[in-house]
Amino acid sequence: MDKRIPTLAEAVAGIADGATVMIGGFGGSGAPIELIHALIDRFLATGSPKNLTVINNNAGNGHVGIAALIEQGMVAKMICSFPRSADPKVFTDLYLAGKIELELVPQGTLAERIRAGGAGIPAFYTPTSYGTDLAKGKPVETFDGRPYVQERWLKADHALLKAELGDHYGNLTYRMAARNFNPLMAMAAANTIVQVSHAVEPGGIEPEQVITPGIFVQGIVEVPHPAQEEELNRADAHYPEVAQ
Amino acid sequence: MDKRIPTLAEAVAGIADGATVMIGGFGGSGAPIELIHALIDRFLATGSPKNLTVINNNAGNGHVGIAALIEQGMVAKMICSFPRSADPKVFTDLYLAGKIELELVPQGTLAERIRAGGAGIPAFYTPTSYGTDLAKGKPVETFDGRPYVQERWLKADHALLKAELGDHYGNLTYRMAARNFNPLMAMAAANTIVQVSHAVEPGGIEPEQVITPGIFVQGIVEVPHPAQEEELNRADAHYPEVAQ
Amino acid sequence: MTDKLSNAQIAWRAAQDIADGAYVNLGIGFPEMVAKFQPPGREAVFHTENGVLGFGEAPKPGEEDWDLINAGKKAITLKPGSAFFHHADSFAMVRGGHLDVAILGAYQVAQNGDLANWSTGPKGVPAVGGAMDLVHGARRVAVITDHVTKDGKPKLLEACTLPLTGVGCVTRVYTSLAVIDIEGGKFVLREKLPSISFDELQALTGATLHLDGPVADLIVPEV
Amino acid sequence: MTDKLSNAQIAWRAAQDIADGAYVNLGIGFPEMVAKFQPPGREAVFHTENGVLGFGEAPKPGEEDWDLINAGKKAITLKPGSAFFHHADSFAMVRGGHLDVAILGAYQVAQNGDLANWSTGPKGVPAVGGAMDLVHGARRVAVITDHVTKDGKPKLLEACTLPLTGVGCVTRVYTSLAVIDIEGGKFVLREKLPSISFDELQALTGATLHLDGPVADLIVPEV
Repeated sequence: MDKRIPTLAEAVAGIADGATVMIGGFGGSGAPIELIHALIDRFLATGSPKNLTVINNNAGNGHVGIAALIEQGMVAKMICSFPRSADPKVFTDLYLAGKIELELVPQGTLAERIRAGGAGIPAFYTPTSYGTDLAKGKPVETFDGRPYVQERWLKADHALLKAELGDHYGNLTYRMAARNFNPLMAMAAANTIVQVSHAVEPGGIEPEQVITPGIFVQGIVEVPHPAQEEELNRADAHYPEVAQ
Repeated sequence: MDKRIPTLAEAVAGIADGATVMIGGFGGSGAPIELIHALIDRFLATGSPKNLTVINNNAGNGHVGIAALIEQGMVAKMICSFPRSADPKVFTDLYLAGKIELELVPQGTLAERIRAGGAGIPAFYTPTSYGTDLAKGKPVETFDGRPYVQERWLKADHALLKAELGDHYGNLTYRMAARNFNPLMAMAAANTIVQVSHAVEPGGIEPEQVITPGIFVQGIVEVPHPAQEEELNRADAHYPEVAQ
Repeated sequence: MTDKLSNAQIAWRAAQDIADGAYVNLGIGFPEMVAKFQPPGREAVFHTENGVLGFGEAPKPGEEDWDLINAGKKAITLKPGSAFFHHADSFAMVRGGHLDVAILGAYQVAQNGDLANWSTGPKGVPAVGGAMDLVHGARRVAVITDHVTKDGKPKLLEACTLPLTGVGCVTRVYTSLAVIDIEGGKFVLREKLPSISFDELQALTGATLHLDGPVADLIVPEV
Repeated sequence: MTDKLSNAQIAWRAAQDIADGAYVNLGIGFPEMVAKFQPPGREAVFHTENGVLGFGEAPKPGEEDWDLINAGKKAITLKPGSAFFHHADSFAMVRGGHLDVAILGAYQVAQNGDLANWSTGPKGVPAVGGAMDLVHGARRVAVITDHVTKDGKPKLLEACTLPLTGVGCVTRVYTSLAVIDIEGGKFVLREKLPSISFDELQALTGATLHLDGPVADLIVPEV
C-alpha cells in the first residue's frame, strides 16, 4: 500500500464543481497553502472546480490560500466560526454584496460536528449556543434539568490538509499548533488529501506517536518547506502573483 | 503545580462508599492493578469503599485486579461490554446469584458515552444496537432516512488509570495497546488518579507526544515495574494472597 | 452428510474477496483465521477494537508482550506503519464507515441480513463486545460460519430467533457449503460445493435460496 | 467623570482571583492581558482554543514560529509541561467543564448573567469563534470590561439588547470602577473605587446594584 501522490496537480484532480471541501488550519497554522494554490491553478486552467462549499475555522487572510480561493470566485459558501480577519476584504466584500453564503458555527460546535461526521454520530447535544441566535430552528432537549441544542454531523467530499510527517500508509503527525482541525477533517471527508512536509517510509513514525492513523487518509503529497500563510501575508503576497 | 501523590494508599483514599469508578484497561492491558489492590487493602482495613459502580470493558479475570475487587464484595454494579472471560467465576457466580448488577453496553457505545461525559455532550445518536434488545427503552430518531439510538453520557466520581510516563502536571503517555479506554476515562471522571510507570519532570514528555493533557488528571502516583494482569493470572495469583 | 469445508477453508475463501489495500476487522475467534490467507500480492491492514491498526501475526510463545494484544486478548506483533489510538478513535473508525470489511462469526443469519451472534438467550452472562458497532459501521459486513449448527439445524433462516446483533447488516455469508449473498431481502446463491446438489443445499437452509445467474463451483484448496 | 482603572489595572484585579493551579482561558484581546499579572507564588496553566495547554508569553519580535499561535493568532511560546491536541479535544476541555475559569470581554452583561460579546447586530460580517462554547463550559465565567461604553452608556444592564453569547453564564464582572458578582439574578456590589460614591456608580449602571455585606475598596496598584 502506497498512498503517495507524485504531484500537487494530481492530488487535487478529483475535486468536482459543487463539492464540499474541508480545509485544515486555524488562521495560517496548519493551512495547506500549496494544495489550495494547486486547486486555483486547476481552476485557472480549466474553469473548474467552482461553486465549492468550504469548511474552515476562518474565511482566509490576505490574498493567498483560502482568501485567494474566494477571490477567484470558486467558493459559493463558507462554513466557519470566525470569518473576520485582519485583512478581511475578500470575504467581507463578497458577503456584504450577497455573493457568498455563510453558515456561522461556534468553534467548538464546528470541531465536534466534524468529529461526529468522522465517527458516525449523526447528531449530538451541546450546551453551546442555547438561547442565542445561532440556535434558532434547532431542536432543544433538556437533560438532567439543563437545556441543550441538537447539532448535526458535518461531512465533506474532500479534505485538504497539512501535516508534518506522513508515511506510505497515510499515518500522520502534525507540527505544534498546526494540528488544530486537521485530524478531525481527516476523519470526516470521503477523500482526504494531505500535504506532508516530510514523506517517510512505513516505520518512520513511531506507532505511539501517530496522530492521524492512515485509515483516515486517501493520499499524501510531499511538499518540503511549505509556505506559511502568515509570512506570505506579511510580505503582501498574492496568488496568483500580480504585477504590483 | 505538582500532582504527584507519594503513596498508593493516599491515591485511593478519596473514594467513598457508593462511588462510581472508571477503571482503565482492556483485559489486562492498561489495567491499574496496583491502584485496584490498594483499594482492596483499604477495604480490608476499614470496610470501605463498598457498593461501588465500576465501569470497565470487562468484569475481571482470575483473582486479581477487578476480579479481586468483585470477589471482595466491594462492587454493586458493573457497566461493561464483555463481562465474560476465560476465568469468569467471580463475576459469573455473583451475577447468576443476583448479587451484582450488570449494565451491558456495546463496546463502541461504551467508549463514546465515556468520551461524551468528558466532552460535555449529554447525549448522542448511534446506529449501534438499533433494533436489538440493548436499545430497548431508548429514544430512536431517524436522520437522513436511517434510524439511530440515543445514548447518554457516562461520568464517574473517580477514574483509576494506568499510564507509561506522567509529568508533574499530569500529562500522560501510554504503552502500546494499553492506551485503550484510559484517555477517555481521564476526561470523564471528576477525580482522575493515574499510576504511571515513570514519573518525569515537566518537559520530560514532548508536547506533541502527550496523549492525555494534564488538565484531565488530578493525581499521579509512580508505580515502577507494574504487574501485568495476564502474567499474574498465568501464575494463578490471588489478591490478597491466599494460602494454597 | 456431504463433504464440507473446514473452518480454515471457509476463512481462505473469505480472504479471497479482500481487496488490496483494504482495512479489515476480523471478529474474535474463528474469523481471526482469515488473516492467514491473504492472497499473494495483496495487502490488507487489520484493525482491532482495542486500538491497533496494522498489526501482524502472533508472537512466538514466550515472546508475548501483554500490552500488545488484540480484541480477543491474544498477543500480537506490529508491522511497520502500524498505529495506536484510544477506544473512541477506534470506534470512530468502525462507526464512521472507515473499515472496508468486517468478517464475523454467526449463530444465525436471516435472509434480510439480520445477524445474531452475541447471545444465545437469557441463560448465563451476556457479553456483546464490539460486534454491534462493527455490523453498523464497516462498509461490508460478511459472515463466516458452518452452514448448520452442531446438531444439524439451519443457521441461515427466514428470521433470526436469537437476540439480534444488528438489523439488515450482513451482505455475504461464507459457509462450509456455499457462498451466499443477501440482496433485496433474499439469499442469493453464488457458489456451492460441487459435491452438493442445489436441493440438498436448500434442505440445509432455513429460507429459500434464490438464483441470479449461474452458480459457480466453490473450490477451495487444502489449507 | 470620576477616576477609573486602566485596562491593565482591571486585568490585574481579575488575576488576583485566579487560584494556584487553575486552568484558565483568556478571551482574545484585552483579556489576554490577565496572564501578565499572575500573583507571585501562584501558577496558572493557560489554555487556548486552537490546541495548546501551558503556553507562555509572546516570543521576541523576529522569533515567531507561526505554527505556534494562540486563538487570537498571535505567536506564543511553550513552557515545560505544555501539550498539543486537536480542536475536538480542546473543546472537550472547554465544554466538559475542565477549565476552572474563563475571562472574557463584553459588550453587555445582564443582571441574570446573560452575556453579549460576539455581535453588535446585523451589520458587517458576523464572527463568533469559541466564545459561545467557553461561556457554557468553564466552571467560572468572569468578564472584564469598562463600566460604560465609549459614549458613556451602561454595559451592565437589566437585560442585554445585543445578540446573546450565552444565557445566565457570567458570575463576576470586573469593571473599570467596581467588582460585581451576579447572584440570584442580581448584581451584587463587592468592591468599588474609593473615589466613586455608591450613587454615582449606580447612575452608571443599567440595573439595580444590590448590597450583601460591606463593599470593599477596589485598590489596584499602578501597573
